Amino acid sequence: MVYYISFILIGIGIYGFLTQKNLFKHLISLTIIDTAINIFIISLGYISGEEAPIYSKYTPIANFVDPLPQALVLTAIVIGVGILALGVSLLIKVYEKYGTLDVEEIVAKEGK
Amino acid sequence: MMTIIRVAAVLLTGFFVGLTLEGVSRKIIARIQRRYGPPWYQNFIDVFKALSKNGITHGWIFDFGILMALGGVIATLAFVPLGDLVAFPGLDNLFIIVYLFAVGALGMAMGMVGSGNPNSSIGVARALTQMLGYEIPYMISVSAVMYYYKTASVSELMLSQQDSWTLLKMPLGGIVAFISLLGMLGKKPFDTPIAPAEIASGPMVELSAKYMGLLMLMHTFSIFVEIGLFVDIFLGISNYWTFLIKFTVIWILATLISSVLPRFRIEQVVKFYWKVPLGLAFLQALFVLLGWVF
Amino acid sequence: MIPISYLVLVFLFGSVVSYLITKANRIVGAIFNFLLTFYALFVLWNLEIGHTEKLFSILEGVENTFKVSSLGKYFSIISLIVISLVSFFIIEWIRKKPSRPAAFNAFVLIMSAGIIGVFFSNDLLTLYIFWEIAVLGSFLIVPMGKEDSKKAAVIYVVTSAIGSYMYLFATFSIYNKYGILEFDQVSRFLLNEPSNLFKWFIILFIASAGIAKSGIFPLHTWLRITHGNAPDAFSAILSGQLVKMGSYVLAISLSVFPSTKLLASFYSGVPLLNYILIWLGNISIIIGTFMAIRQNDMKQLIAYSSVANGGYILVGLGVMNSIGYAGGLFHVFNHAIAAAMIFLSFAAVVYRTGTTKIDEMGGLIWKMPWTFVTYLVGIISLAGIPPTSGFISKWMIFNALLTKGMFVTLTITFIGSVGSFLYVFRPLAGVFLGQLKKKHYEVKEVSPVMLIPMLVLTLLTLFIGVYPKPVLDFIVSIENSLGIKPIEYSGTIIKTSLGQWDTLTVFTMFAVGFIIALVLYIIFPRGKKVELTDQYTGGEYLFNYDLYHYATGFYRFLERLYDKHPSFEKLYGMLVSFFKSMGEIINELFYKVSPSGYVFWISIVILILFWVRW
Amino acid sequence: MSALLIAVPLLIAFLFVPLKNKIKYILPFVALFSLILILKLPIEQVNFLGGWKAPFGITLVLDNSSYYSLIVVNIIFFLLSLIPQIIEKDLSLIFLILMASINGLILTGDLFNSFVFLEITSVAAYILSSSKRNYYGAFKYLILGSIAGAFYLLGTLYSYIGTGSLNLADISKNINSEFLAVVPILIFIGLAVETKIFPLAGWVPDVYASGSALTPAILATGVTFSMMYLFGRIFITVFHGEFLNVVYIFGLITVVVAELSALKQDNLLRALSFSSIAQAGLFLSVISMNSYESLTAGYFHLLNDITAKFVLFIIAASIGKSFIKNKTTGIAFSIASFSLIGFPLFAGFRSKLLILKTAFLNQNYILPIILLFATIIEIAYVLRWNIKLWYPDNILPQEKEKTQKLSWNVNLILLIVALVIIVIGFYPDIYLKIAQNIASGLTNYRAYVTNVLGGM
Repeated sequence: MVYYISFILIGIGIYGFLTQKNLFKHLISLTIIDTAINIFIISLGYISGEEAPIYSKYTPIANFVDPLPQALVLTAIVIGVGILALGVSLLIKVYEKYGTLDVEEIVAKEGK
Repeated sequence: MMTIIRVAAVLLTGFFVGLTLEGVSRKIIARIQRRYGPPWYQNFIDVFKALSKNGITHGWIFDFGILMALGGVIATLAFVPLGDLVAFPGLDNLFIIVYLFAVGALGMAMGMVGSGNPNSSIGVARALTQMLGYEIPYMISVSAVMYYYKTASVSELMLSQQDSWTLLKMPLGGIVAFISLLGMLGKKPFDTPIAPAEIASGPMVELSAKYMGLLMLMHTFSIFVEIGLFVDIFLGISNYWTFLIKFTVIWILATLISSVLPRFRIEQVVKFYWKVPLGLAFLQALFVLLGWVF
Repeated sequence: MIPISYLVLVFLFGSVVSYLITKANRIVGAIFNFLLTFYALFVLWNLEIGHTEKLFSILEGVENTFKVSSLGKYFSIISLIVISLVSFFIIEWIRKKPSRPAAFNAFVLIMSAGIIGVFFSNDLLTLYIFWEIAVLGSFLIVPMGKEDSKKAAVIYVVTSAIGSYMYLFATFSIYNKYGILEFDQVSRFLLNEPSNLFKWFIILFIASAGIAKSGIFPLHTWLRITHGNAPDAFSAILSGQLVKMGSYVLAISLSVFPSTKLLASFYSGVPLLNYILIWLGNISIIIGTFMAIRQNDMKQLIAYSSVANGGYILVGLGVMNSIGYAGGLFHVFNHAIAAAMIFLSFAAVVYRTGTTKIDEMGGLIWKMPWTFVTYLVGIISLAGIPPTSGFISKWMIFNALLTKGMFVTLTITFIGSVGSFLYVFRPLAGVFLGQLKKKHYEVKEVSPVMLIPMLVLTLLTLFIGVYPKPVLDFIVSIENSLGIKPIEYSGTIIKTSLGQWDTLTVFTMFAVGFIIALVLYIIFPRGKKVELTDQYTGGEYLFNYDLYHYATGFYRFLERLYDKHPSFEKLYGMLVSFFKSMGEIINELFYKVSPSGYVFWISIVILILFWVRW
Repeated sequence: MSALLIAVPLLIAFLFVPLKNKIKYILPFVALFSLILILKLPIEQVNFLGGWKAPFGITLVLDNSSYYSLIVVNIIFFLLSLIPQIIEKDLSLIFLILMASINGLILTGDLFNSFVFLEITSVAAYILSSSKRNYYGAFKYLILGSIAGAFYLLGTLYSYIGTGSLNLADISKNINSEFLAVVPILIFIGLAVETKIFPLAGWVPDVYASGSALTPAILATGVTFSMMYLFGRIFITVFHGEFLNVVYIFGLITVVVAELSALKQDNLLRALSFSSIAQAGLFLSVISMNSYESLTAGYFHLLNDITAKFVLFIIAASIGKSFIKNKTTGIAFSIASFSLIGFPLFAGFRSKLLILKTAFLNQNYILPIILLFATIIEIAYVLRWNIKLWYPDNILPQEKEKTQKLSWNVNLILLIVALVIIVIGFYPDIYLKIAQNIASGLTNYRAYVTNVLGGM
């Protein structure tokens, strides 16, 4: 079921890219896609009805969900945040330079 | 030594017969136009009178051009066989004659344009254009003959016609060559280059006295070369005397035709030559290739 | 004996030396260039046929070598004659002309190194390498000319590249199939090749390099703009020499790979492939002739005539019988010399007047008589009129076509021949004859340094026209080495199955005729010399003699007949702008879009990929 | 030991954050250090980080191919660090980070690790490309790059699901057809942005043509080379050449499309960036023939290309409208452009020959045709630019005054590189050896697997 959520989210992200003209909204769409993929990754590692992959005396061995995707997702999230921060700071610079975040206006100003 | 005598004989024949026939043709044209006309020897008088006068010149290229023209044509004439009178046996290659002929033409053109008169430049431009018109069908029809007899030597072409004349074997080629001949001679309807009423006799506009005389000689010799080639190639075997008879006939025929026709415009000349005669020449060449020769 | 590879190296390093010398003193640099090229001519003249040198090995199994063949020696000597004489001309010319004399001199030497390499290459790859070096050297010189020359250089290189890449493609096909690239081995393998298609492909693609270089239709368009805009003296090398490199490759593709033995006869002993090439030559003759008649720029006019003459060479080579092949080779010599003469005389004219437009000049004969003489003899040779050497080759080609019964091709060669009278006369009348313009009253003849090479070429073409034995000897040895029946000649008499002619007799007779005319001229009274402006004007008073010069639209009445001709130059222009607009569309669609566009394309690619995979 | 290649630049970068202005002068030493370090390292060495054996731990693999790739990349970094003029002062840090991440990218033997390094490289590249106030271009690059990164991550995950491992060698050993249906597509899209495949290379012209010399000089050379190495490593070594037929087609399309686009450009840097795209496409389609010879030819060509592009981009970005005041620079530029279009005597000619030979050997006749066609177009615009710069028309005197002479160290380095191009044209053995080693390392996946996983 979680697959579908991530697919829908990717769809929303792409829809956002295709329809919006504001660069900030593009960045948001990017984040949505990122999140969707992260969700998807976690859903892959999840085995229904299994335990969390925490090794303790309460959990029987070999009934864990796969811990690796979760570890990977953690890294991916960190990277995603980094990129988001970079993107936003670039957008600030873009705004300083062009005075707008609208794609068409930027293109018009670049052409000048 | 024999060669020198033969060359001299050819040149003298060209001089006397050519000038005489020119006079005769003036007489004929006059008669057609219901005039009395000058005597047959009028052209001898003209040439000598012109040569003996003091004229004007436009500088060395003007003189040089005329010399080159006359020299070139004399050289060309020496290679043309007059019946059995062949100055250089075996060396009378048709291509040589045709291209050596161009030396004279080039010399004349250069000298005349060197006079600086635009009328002569226009005339020369027209003459060259006309050459582009008539030369191509002529060369094709003659090439068909050469291909058929497998030789390019004019005297051998003449001697190959034992059974019948080339004109009868290849009538189309003969007709084409004759039409082209009219263009070469600069006779009406192909006298656009000199067109007296339009461009004041074209190339000759600045000529006077000696220069005129030399050029008249050149003209006579060129006529001799042009008609002589036609007679040799198309009108069967002939000795010196029959050659002259055939020559006279063709000359008078050309005069008669030209005296009743108006003048083409220059682009009409090219168009005409590249339509009818060129087509016929190709047809003739095709017949020769297929072996359909009478 | 000095090996060729050293010669090539001397030229390559000499280019650096020449650059430095010219930086210091341009005239000394030009003299250095002349000495080097003249020395090279001397070395090449003394080369023995069959001399082989190892160079390097780029592809395994192929030893890249130089080998002196008769064909290569013939072409290289012609080339070096042209280059060394033009270099001599440059000694004076360089004082005023190219914007970068040092680079000019250096590149001439680089180009010469390439040229020497091309003619002695023993395999396809070596030929390609030196070919490109020659292109590199020459292309760098072209933009030193007039303002259009920058565009011209690019067009030149691109056209050349089209040809040479087709050549390279064929080269690698051969290498891939047989593992060898030496000419004689390739021809041996080709003889045993069962596939006709492959043979066709090889010969056509190899020939295409020559087609591009010698300006054969459909790759003829570069000649006009390049020859017309290159530095004036360099045009002489371009037309007199570089174009002949193309003829060399054509000769190789048709004769070293024996096309008549490889392919079945199509029409009287000529294979269909040769026939197609002959037809390309025919179209070139037509285009070259009729376009040359139209030109008002004298250099462009002769550039088009180079197209036509390239066509002649191809027709002659394509017939591939004894006399036709000899005619083609002889025409290489004639056109090289004649084009060099004509372009040098133009360079002299431009050196003095600064223009190439025919109707801006006139009457220069009074100021530059020797230049005029060079031009006159040049055009007589170009138009193929005896007693110059130009006639010999035309006569051979006519003979060959006539024996084969190729009447259409014959017609076209006649058109080209008669048409050449028309177009060579246009600069003669417009530039040298007629009324002298007021602005050219002060023009002087060029200095002896420029005249000497011009007159040497003039004498050379007259000499060979009367006594063609040196060239014919070469041609016979080439034909012997290629297994073609050599042409027959004895002394000055050249023989074919259609008859013979004697160059000496023709010359003597011409001289006799001229003397007769001269005697007549002398014995009759002298004419009075009048000014050129003293003209018959139909009674009008003339106030502007500049206008009394018939040069603009010289053949307008004839041009009118084909004003609406299809133009390949425009077609290629359209093709280029099509490519450019395609690039623009792609650029707009894929590269200039906003992030939305990128995401759109990513989605499309993903969809396509998944659709293809599943 | 090989971990130092990653650690040292990173460490120095973080240590010198307070001394941002001085870091410029340390760059050459760092680059030189890593270069010497690489040369000292033994080949065929696998470094298991933290002592965890593959396939469980993170491995750094130094085999033939990664060894020589590292040398190439670090030489580029070294050369660039010697031209401090073109490195804006804030970017020195990024330069170090980029160096670390690229070293990591080449060394790593782990798919997820490569994702991380890929992202770090990308981030560094985004920042680099924002120089000269080119923020919009950098943002576009960021969007494309991050989406591609997401796909790369997905691919990584799918291969983990399919094979149960993230170790490249382990994946290579366990690949199965089911997994091969999806993963290559995802990875391909992930790498396509960085390897400049049409139509995902929209960012390239904007970023390369920002006017900064450093951005294209590093992105088109070092970064491109490492990406191409990664591409080869994943698609050749790990996937055994699966999916390469698709890459081949995309590569060819890229060549044609990019060359056509370049024809119209009226900005030299943009034209060169399209040429860079085209060469990348050509490289990908060449290596797609997937043989030792084709890989050799491909990497050899890539080496020539980046050598030429190094010179071209730096000169194009720093020169004015003509070479009037910078003749030596002009000569270097011309040599590089002749090499780019493959004139004989120059390095590019050798690679052209090699590619043609390989293509014909594989009975592939389309690639040569496309190559030659593309070269013709390339000749047209590259030489047009050469002529334009050498023979400028109507340069105003004050403009002439304004053009500055490049300083001696730039000229020296450019000339040295140009000299290398000529030397390679005559003796291609140096580059050829590098290319052969990379090719043998990539194609010989069995050796790679045994090397990493031990004799199994």
